[in-house]
Amino acid sequence: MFNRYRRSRWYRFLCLLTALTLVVSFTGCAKKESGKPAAEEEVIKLGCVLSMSGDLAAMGKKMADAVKLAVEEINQAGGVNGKQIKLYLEDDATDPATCLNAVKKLVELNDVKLIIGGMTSGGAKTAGPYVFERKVLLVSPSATSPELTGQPWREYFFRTCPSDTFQGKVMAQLAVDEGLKKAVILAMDNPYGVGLGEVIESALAGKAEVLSVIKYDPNKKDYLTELTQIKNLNPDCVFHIGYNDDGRVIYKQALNLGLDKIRWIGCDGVYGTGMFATQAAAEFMAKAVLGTRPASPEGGKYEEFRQAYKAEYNSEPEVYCDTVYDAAQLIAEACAKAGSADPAKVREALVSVGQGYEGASGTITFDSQGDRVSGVYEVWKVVKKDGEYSFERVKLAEAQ
Amino acid sequence: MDFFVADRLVKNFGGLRVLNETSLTVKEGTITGLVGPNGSGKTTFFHVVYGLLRPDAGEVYFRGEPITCLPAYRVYSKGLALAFQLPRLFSRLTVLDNLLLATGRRSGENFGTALFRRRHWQEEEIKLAEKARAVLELVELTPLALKPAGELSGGQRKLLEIGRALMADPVMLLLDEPAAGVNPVLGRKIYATLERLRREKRLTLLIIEHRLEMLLDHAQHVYLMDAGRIALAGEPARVLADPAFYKIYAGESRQWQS
Amino acid sequence: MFDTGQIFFNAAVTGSLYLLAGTGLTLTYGLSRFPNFAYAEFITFGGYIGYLFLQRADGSLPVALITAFFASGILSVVSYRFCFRPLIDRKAALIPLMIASIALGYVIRYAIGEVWSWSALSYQPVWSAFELGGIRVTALWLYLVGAALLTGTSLHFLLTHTKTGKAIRAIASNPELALVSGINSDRVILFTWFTGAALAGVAGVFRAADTQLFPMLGWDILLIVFAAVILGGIGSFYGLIAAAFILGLVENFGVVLLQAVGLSTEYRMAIAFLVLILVLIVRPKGLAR
Amino acid sequence: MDPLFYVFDTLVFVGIFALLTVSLNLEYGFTGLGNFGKVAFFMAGAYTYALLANQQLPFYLCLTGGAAVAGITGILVTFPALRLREDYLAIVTLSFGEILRIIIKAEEGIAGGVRGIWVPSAFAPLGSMRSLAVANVLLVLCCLAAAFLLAQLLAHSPYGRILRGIREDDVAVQALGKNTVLYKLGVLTAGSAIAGVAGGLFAQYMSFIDPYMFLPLVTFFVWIMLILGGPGNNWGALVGALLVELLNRGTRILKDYLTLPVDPNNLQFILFGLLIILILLYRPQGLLPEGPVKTAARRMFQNAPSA
Repeated sequence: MFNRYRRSRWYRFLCLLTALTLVVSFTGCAKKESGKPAAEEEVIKLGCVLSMSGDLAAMGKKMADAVKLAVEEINQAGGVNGKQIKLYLEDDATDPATCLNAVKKLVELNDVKLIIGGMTSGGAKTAGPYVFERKVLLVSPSATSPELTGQPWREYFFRTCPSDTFQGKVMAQLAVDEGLKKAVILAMDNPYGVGLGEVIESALAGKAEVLSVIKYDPNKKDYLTELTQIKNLNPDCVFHIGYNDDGRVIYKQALNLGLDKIRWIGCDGVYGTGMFATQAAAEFMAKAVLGTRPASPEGGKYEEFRQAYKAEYNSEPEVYCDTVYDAAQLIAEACAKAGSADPAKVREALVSVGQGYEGASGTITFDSQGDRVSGVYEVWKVVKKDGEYSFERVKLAEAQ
Repeated sequence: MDFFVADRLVKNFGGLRVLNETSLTVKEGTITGLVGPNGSGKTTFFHVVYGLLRPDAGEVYFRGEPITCLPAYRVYSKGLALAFQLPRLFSRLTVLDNLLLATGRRSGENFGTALFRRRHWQEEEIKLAEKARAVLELVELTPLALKPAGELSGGQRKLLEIGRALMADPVMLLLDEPAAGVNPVLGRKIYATLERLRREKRLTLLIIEHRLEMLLDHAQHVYLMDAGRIALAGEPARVLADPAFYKIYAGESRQWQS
Repeated sequence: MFDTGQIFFNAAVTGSLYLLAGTGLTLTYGLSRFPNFAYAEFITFGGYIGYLFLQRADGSLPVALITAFFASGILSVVSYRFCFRPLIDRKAALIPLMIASIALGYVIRYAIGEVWSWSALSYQPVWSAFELGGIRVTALWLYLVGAALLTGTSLHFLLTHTKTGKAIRAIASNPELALVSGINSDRVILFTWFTGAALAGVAGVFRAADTQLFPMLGWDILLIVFAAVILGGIGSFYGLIAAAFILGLVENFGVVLLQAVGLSTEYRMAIAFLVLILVLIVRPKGLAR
Repeated sequence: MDPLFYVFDTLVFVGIFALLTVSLNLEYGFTGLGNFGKVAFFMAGAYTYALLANQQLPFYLCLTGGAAVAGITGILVTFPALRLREDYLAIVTLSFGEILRIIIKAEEGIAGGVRGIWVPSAFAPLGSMRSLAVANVLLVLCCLAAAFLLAQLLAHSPYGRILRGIREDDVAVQALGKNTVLYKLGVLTAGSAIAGVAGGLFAQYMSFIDPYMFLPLVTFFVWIMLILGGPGNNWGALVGALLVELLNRGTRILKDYLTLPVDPNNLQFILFGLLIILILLYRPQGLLPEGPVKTAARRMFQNAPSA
């Protein structure tokens, strides 16, 4: 009796296993045979891997909206060489491992060869070597880590966000110009924050004293203790590297602690009218914050993009919405120029399209390995006019 | 020194003194009874002796060795075994596994031997299974050997609990109301079996019992416990005849007349 | 260089939040005997309900607090009735109950994410700061400390002077006895689940008002609240009061200390956990017992 | 496009998660220990592998190192909590997972902090992508087979019987002369070591790791796998890992063909959560229920029920 029971369980298990294996292999094979010839003629497949869940989900969803906007605009304008763009949106759960998984799925199952993604530098590091092997084009809108420069697998990896190196120098120069001698660096603890913080620290060497480098958890969303500490240190200026999400909280709490008498220097991460969603943060920015971001012609494409985004989604674009929008537009233009969606040809075309390209995120020029060369930065401030807050350009600055 | 000595054990629960300098001795190869009204501290005494609770004061000696404050598994390895009042069976394991778990030190019970001495412990397992079969016969659970212990009735659970205590061939057995919840015929049979074990294997037994008449035939010595103290001690018949005995049990006299 | 008064005040603010968030957790932990990880979502849910009233600058904080109070309470009662109660009736062990609470937490969290999106939201009213005896305070922080004081006193009264409160303590210390002695434990348990989670909802509104609103809001403070609950002794409200403020102090002074020795302030979380682990080793029953 | 690569990739992940599930099954399924910090030991293994591999050590030594470090971490972390109530172990392990992640993030000197660390591939000399993929699948499956065999041998031995006894009634096992703390420690060490191997394999396969890969979510997924498959059944652990990973990837594939009114990611987590609650309510034993302890003694009783 027990033996029979045992065997039947075994059989059920084996059947289940076989069935599953068959299903998996069939879905794979079926698509390989049927999907290919007809579909590829009609559309250009564009993959997009962003955080739809996880820590950066809020940012990722806004970026996804920006990509959708770009694709819609391109398709409404007649597509690329008469072909419509079909967008495949995947989630990376803010986890580099999931990011690679999503890229693999796009490449191996959906036959996508042009991908926007690697939202974090970690994601870019896991997906980069793989797309190099598979000769698939990957354009990251937000992997800013300087470490990505000079990797051996860079051939098929581009980024529309500038590496942090330049911006850090511009930020440091701002403090030096104002004659501020005692600085605190308040950086979010992720590759972006830590990397930019280090650049600033080394750029300040000999010109101003760095009292302390405070790394904070971007997900904690309560920074009273850190800010109180800054108050105790009594610096002349605070370099703040963060995103909109945590920036709003920090500025609001900084206002509460009366830190608005100190000069704050922000970065591109806290640029964007999304910051004004919190009244107190807007008030604080108008009082104390000066910031930098990659320069674009004044009033130009960023404003255009912002209006379109707002019209479509009834909310303000935030950080990296512009770079991801540019990534989609650049790929489309490169496809048009190459006259094909073959990644090798698109790659070639992308290098030449990306020379002085006027995008929403400023002027984009790629260097030989696909990093953005952008020596010119805008210094911005926030002004209040008739009860409405807005960003205003102070000047342009060049990184040395 | 006596075979088993508990010397002035004290145990407090919060403000309540459950054991108040309880002392008793047990001679080797005898059956000793421990009686007393509900809440007089008998079960607590067992748990303290067995290392499941830590005494606040006092000593326990077994075969001349102090075993006070030793953890339960060390007490067990000295040759003492305990059968709980409310059976604590492994309800998702079979009756057989419940017994096989209760053997003394054996092969296959640690990481290395379980993996690398398979043949050795499998052979041992068969020997132990034979022994388990004998114990099952004794407690009349043979047909249920492969059933999960959780499916047993109350009386059967009690029997398995005793059977488990017997599996390891202990030198001394602490039994907490072995015949409670079992029908009288079986109860007598249990006592007969215990008596036989005492004679044949020189097993020493310390038994908590409510029904003194059970002990009358078998026990050589009885301690009467009241409010954490030993109030009376002696041969069962003498204790039963003592007027103090009825005074202590006044509240529960009906139970004792049946 | 070392503003002690400010740090003490900040500690009181942090501690008040932990107290509000932890009250229900410790009481239901004591009553139903499992740590309910879905509590994080009761906090978050309160915050989002508060958003309905505070998305405009003229929104009323008291209305938001009261609605969040009832909304989180009801969510908790519903989750008890349809998830935990059936499990307890089926004699589920402790760990399956914990797993169920984590799973329920995911359900609620992602449902919130679906309804309100994963983007961070902000309450619009501004509670501006002013100086009070050399300490920067905002009206919101004062309300928060006030709410914690109010909770403390009213719960003290409830637990010592009312039948329900005595029943809560009785069941927490001995469920079988309470059942025998005729306490209607089901009603008492439902009451506790409601009140506790309702306070968590209030905590959610304060937390969201002080920082901002997003679906992970509750989860991000849950482990520290757990630390407070265990530090205080599970089921002990008075222990929790002490533990919440101790953790508030440890966190706020800890950050100063971390700065002084040059470590990342991310260790702030680690400090709370370290306290937790030390307590478990040295005094596992917590402060109160 | 080459779906075979995707199948291989799936197999590798199923294998890694199956290792974790088998190790959790040893701890929870058999011994009843709620380890809610599985990801911590996974992480310890992964980082040890990464650090050792960067010292040019061969992969088998790195894997062993990962297992050893994770195992020792397991002892250190769980020992204080073991004598306490079972829910404390859960909270301590959960907290430890977060502490470890914070340390790795904050201390850049150890392994790159938030920037992560590169891990050299074990099979780089093989060259072609296809042979690399096959080698990875084989390595993972070999490790899984070994761990599974270990778990299965332990489960059906006197050792496993004691583990199950501890799960049912810790005090009774002590009263029967077994040092339960030692057993629990042994199991947690073995479980953590297996999780460490899984971590090492993961690091090797990803060729880059950073702290964002080791969120508490990983632990939750392992629990889903075990609860679904059947705690106390090693085959159940395998089936659970397979099903959940396929489900995970399946929803990703499925959403290309379905347009839903709700966000598929939100929906997926809501469904996973409901699934777990329903399983706990209506089929707490999981898909494959726990079987008996199979030893010579049992066979003897089966063949001759009453001699």
